[in-house]
Amino acid sequence: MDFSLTDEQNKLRQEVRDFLDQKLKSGAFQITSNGWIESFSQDFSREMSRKGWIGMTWPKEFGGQEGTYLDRAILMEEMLRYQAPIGYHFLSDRQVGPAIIHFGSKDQKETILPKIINAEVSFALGFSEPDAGSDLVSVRTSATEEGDHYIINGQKVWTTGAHRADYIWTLVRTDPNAAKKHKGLSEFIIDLKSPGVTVRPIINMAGVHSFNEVFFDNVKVPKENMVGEKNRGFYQIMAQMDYERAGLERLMQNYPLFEYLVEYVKKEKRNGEPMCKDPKVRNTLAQLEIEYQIGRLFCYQVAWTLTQGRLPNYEAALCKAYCTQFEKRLSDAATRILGLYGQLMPGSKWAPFQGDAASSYLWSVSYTLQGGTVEVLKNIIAMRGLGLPLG
Amino acid sequence: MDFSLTDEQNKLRQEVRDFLDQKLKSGAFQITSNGWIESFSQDFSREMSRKGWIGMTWPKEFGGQEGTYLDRAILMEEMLRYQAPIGYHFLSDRQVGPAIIHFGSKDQKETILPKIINAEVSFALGFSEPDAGSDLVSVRTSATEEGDHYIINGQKVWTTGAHRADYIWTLVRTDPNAAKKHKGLSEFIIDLKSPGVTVRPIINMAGVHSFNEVFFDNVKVPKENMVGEKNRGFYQIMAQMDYERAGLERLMQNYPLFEYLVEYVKKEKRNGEPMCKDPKVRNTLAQLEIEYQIGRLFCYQVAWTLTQGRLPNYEAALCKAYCTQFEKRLSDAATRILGLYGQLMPGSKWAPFQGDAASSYLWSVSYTLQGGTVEVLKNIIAMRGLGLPLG
Amino acid sequence: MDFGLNEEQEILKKTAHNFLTKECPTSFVKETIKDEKGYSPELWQKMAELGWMGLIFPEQYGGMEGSFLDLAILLEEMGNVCLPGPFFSTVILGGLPILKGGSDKQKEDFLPSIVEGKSIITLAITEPCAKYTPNGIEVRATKSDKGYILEGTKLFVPDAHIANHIIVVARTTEGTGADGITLFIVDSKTTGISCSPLLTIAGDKQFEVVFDKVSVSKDNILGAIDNGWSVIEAIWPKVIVAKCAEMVGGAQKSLEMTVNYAKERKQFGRPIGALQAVQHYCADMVSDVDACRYITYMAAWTISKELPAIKEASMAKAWCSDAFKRVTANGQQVHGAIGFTEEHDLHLYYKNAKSWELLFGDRDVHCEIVAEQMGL
Amino acid sequence: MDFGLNEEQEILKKTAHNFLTKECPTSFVKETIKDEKGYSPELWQKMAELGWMGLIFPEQYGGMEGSFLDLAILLEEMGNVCLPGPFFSTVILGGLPILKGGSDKQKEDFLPSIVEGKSIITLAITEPCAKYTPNGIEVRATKSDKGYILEGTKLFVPDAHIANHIIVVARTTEGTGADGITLFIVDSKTTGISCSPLLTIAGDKQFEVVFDKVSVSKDNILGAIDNGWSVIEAIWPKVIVAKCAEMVGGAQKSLEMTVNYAKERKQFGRPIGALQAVQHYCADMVSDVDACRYITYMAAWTISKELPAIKEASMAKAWCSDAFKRVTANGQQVHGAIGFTEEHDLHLYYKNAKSWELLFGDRDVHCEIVAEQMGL
Repeated sequence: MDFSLTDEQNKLRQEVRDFLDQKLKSGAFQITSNGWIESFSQDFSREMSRKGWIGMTWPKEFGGQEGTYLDRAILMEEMLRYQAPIGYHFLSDRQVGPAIIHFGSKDQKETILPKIINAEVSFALGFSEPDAGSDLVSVRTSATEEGDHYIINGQKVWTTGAHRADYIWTLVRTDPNAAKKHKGLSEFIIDLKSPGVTVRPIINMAGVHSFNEVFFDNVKVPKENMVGEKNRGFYQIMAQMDYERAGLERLMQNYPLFEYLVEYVKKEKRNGEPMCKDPKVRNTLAQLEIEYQIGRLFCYQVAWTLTQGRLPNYEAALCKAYCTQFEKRLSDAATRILGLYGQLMPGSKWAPFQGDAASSYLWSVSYTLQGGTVEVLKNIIAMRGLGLPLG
Repeated sequence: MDFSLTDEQNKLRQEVRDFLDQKLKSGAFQITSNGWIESFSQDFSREMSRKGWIGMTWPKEFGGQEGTYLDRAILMEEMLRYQAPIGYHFLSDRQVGPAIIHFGSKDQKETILPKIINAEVSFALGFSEPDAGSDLVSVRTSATEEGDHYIINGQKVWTTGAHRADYIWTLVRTDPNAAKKHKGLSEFIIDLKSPGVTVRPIINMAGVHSFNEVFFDNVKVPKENMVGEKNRGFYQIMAQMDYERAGLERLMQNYPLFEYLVEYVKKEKRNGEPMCKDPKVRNTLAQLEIEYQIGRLFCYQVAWTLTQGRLPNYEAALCKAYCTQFEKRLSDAATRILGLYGQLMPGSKWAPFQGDAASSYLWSVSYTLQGGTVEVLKNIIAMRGLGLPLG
Repeated sequence: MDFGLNEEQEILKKTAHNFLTKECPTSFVKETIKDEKGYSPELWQKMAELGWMGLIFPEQYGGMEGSFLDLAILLEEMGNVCLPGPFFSTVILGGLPILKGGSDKQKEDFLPSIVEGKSIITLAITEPCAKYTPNGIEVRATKSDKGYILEGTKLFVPDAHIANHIIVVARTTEGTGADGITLFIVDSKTTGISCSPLLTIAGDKQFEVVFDKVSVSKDNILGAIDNGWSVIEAIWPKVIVAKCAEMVGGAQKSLEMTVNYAKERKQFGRPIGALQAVQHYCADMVSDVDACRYITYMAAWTISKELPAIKEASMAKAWCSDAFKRVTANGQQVHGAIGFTEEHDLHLYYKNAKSWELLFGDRDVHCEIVAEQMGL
Repeated sequence: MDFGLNEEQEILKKTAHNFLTKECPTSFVKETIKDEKGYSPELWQKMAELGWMGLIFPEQYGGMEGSFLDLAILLEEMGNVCLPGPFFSTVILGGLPILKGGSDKQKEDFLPSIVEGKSIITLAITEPCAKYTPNGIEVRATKSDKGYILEGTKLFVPDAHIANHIIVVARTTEGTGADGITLFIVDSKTTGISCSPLLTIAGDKQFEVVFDKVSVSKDNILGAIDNGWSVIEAIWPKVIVAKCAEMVGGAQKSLEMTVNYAKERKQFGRPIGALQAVQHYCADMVSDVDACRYITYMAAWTISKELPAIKEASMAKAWCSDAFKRVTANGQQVHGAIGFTEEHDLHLYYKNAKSWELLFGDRDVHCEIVAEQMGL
């Protein structure tokens, strides 16, 4: 057992921090909860690319660094601590690239992976549909073979960043007659500029245009844009999910709020005494600190497992379920500790730390829903991790 | 709306209190959590009978007082506050009598009801079986017609007080071939002294012999002991459950612990200051007080509904689910406030209030299980109260 | 004991429900909270015509002399539709102190005008230290030739931008206790008053109000000099329970929306309401909502009977603060992504729940009061 | 980073698991906690032969010089089977202070004897005020001709009835702080010492120990006069984390029992483990157990590396206190009535969880320490 990092890993962390400190000073971004995915900057992503921080764990043959998942965890931990604007490449780096490495054709690997690594292309993920949320098997968007193309028809929803990305990575139905519904799905890469694609914004309750509906009306997609095997898309996605669920981004979406809050209660006085002397405040923040440290251990445990060359089984689901619930408690506790100030939104006069608490309380609704609800994750833990029977 | 009691109701409460104060002074019982059902005193029940406090809500024609359910709630509230020894008649009064009034034959009404009211007979309830806990429909104990008798074979379990009661009120299978399993069940009254009945004690984790296994080996039961309609037993029981679930006994099983605790922290000092000056203690006890008062309102709401001549629908299930969870929090909070003293059991030197906290923490395991688990109750609330579909 | 409403209350409830459902749909709510004014003068007038602003004021001022319980019923319906606007400020925060502490002249000056919907009033009590206790009052009223000079900053003052008058809680004598605090009814257009809007989570209108050498006359004093806190203290249980009544209505509606959604929304081939996890969320929600209702109405009834209600009010606010929030959070979890969108209505309740939890003190604040009332 | 055990640790874990599963079945546990002695001298001797009592003591005293991490692994297995007896008292509460603060002679007197299983030692720290802080120490040691006179009452002293020696934390100089506290190693048969048993929820053996003019010599002092608390302070993270390690083992076993039961027990025609509510309970349990394990081993590793571990230890104890309790309560709820019986084994864990929550401070106590460590 060893809970320390190697000198090299510490060096990497310092390097990332130095980079971010410098960018922060130059005004490239601000530290705001939920900012990491909302801020979309190809320039910033290009700079990260030059550092070798995109595709960090990928094989060298695809332009990667062959770094470990622990290295990537360290990188991500710092990115999230600073809430650096990594929205442009984040999904491609975390999910699209690894999926192509696992399932893509030689051609896809050669054409797409370098573009991702060089921050020349941005991806959105199109899995959910109006009637297929937790129940992905019910996906209805169809792909029909026609010559050297597929014709895509249907609708995706909750597509983060589709209004800014170049491509959308989708799960669609290629065999409407499959006896088992999950055996008729395939994965496609679709150019969002294709004729017949319409992107309609959805404004979330925090007032932000973060996700979209994406409509496909007879969209022609070349056959070579199918990823992996026809009708095996569901299985491919299940494997990809473990990567999606593993990351520190599930723990640190609103991490700045925690640091702001701890600093705030140390300085801010109420009737002459620093707020941190209030036993309730102390108890709450200590509990959050413990929960945060545990979440961090969960995340690093998953990264360590991946680094060992093993796939996290139930642990990725457990990590995400635990961490997203922590983030919710954090945002609620922050608003309560701030009292009346806890209701002040970004941009408001008198708002402590730019209204991060109130804003995060709104965003937090999505934490336990996105990428598998807490309930679905718990079922996965029970069935896959503990061997309990199908419910 | 009116949250006060009438003068008559207040008079009743005072009368009950005076009676209990006098009995307490005479050493008839001690105030101990969970004592009310564990203490089994025919003498005490006879005295209550003379006061008209058994069968209080029953029609006068059966020897009852035709009091309201609110009157009974007041009576029970005081009995539970004092944890008076009402184990002898409690189940008969709450459940067996009303079931006979609703479903019993003329003969049953004439012979059994007076005996209950006069505290001449004590009943146990035999519903659960090893394979039929939450799933009562699976009851397997069988009753086979044979001349003017039924022959009972099988086993009941978790039968509170069967080692002390005269009769057991059972749910048994009269039609093993019924297409729908719940349409083959009937209710019987069985004399526990019948040949073929064996009662085996079960010691609970608090070290108390509180419940039993009851075995039936070719037990002959006269046909007239069947209650209500043949094969309608399951429906009859569902109706009875609403009464079972409604009572203050679900809120106040460990009520003395709460009063002891509040008094204790006011008096007891730690390093010179009364424990009640600790912000954490204040917060915890205030929260418990609020939760208790809400539980009390839930109970009185159910009693009021019954007094109005309406059956509580989901409210009885809700009340029990809420109240039993409160009792668990209470016992946990009590042990924590007491710190190291919280681990001391009844009979121990240095145990605050006779070890009520530790003992109650053990008993509390059963609170959310008996008479319908919290999970089953929540399903009832969802389906019966909110009309959600069968899960 | 009687957990039911009487006939008039049933009518009041039904009338209010029907009127508000029609006049205050969520589309209206969403528009209005984005609007700078934050209320509709037309709707305001209609409400006055229904007698709502006068519901609890004496007949001599044009009111209906209803009970506080009646007002709670009305507020529950307002919370049920997230009614935006200055009703709470004007009637509860403005009207009640005047009724309690005002001179005959002040009552005649203000109450009929409130009742008729002509006057909007608010209360400026909290300051940058964000407390509702006497030691939180630092705005000063210094004696001058003509009366008093107000100086200082009030924060989180609701509806200050549309209020004709602001009741200002100020310190006339040095100290930190309740003694030495005086209330002033101040014309909001008095020289030296400036308002800056705050952006709040629920979109309700709150303001920083700065008093820069604001000159007021002795006639503006509400109640006795140095003894203004007693007025606040007297109305405070009403303020708290009025907010709880709104929370009950909001929680009820959140529950209904969620149950309906659980019945309609299908996943895995059947309504999600058939999933045990969803059933348990919904069961927890109804338990929370019923508890909110009973504990709030017990407090409202206690106030109506003019019995001491400090403990009852704090029990209600402590509970509702947590429970309404929990109900909306559970509701969101059942709704999934759709509830996270601005198009959907649930977020209105989710936001109100957080806002109202923080207003007038959250669970911890009120648990401390309950502890005190328990003799701890 | 490495979350795995090394080869020797795997062997230690497996050996301990196999040995304890065989030698300490729940039937043995139930008998033993009902027995007055509360342990089996035969098993005690076998454990000594396995080298467990000497696991972390230096070789010169017959120990194996293992790391604290090794000890944590062993303790986890002990918690896994609810091992009754004085291992924790003797090795952790007795041995560690002697190793830390003892003179060479004291180490030679006591450590080999501990390692060989010949000596049972305990620590008398808490008193009727039930605190683990210096201001909780009121038992006095007054200077006399021959040494010191101990006077006062210690409470909750584990295994005092079988201990050969008791380390007594006493005040040699007036005050309430850490200064002025001295440790004494006292022969338990010294005149004036009387023990009365307490009945505890978990059936472990704790005692009131009254010191009535107990005469001890200067040689009995452990560490420096007036500076005994520094020894307690130095070993305290180890004490706390050692208890957490036991909790990890208990939580793990509770989870396993519950999952197995959920797979076997049928209701409504299928295993209850197919019910979503049961699945979610089990998922919460495994989350709690994994969290207990990681946070505890992080603390144990920190101690092994001789790094400051106050915060790590308190984080572990704060979390495990709640989580082990939650795991056993959820386990009980899944088991239903069967788990409430004495015949079943689950209550052993349910009781240990409550007992160990309260021992050495519960969540609130340790959150306060974490807060301090955070600079709050």
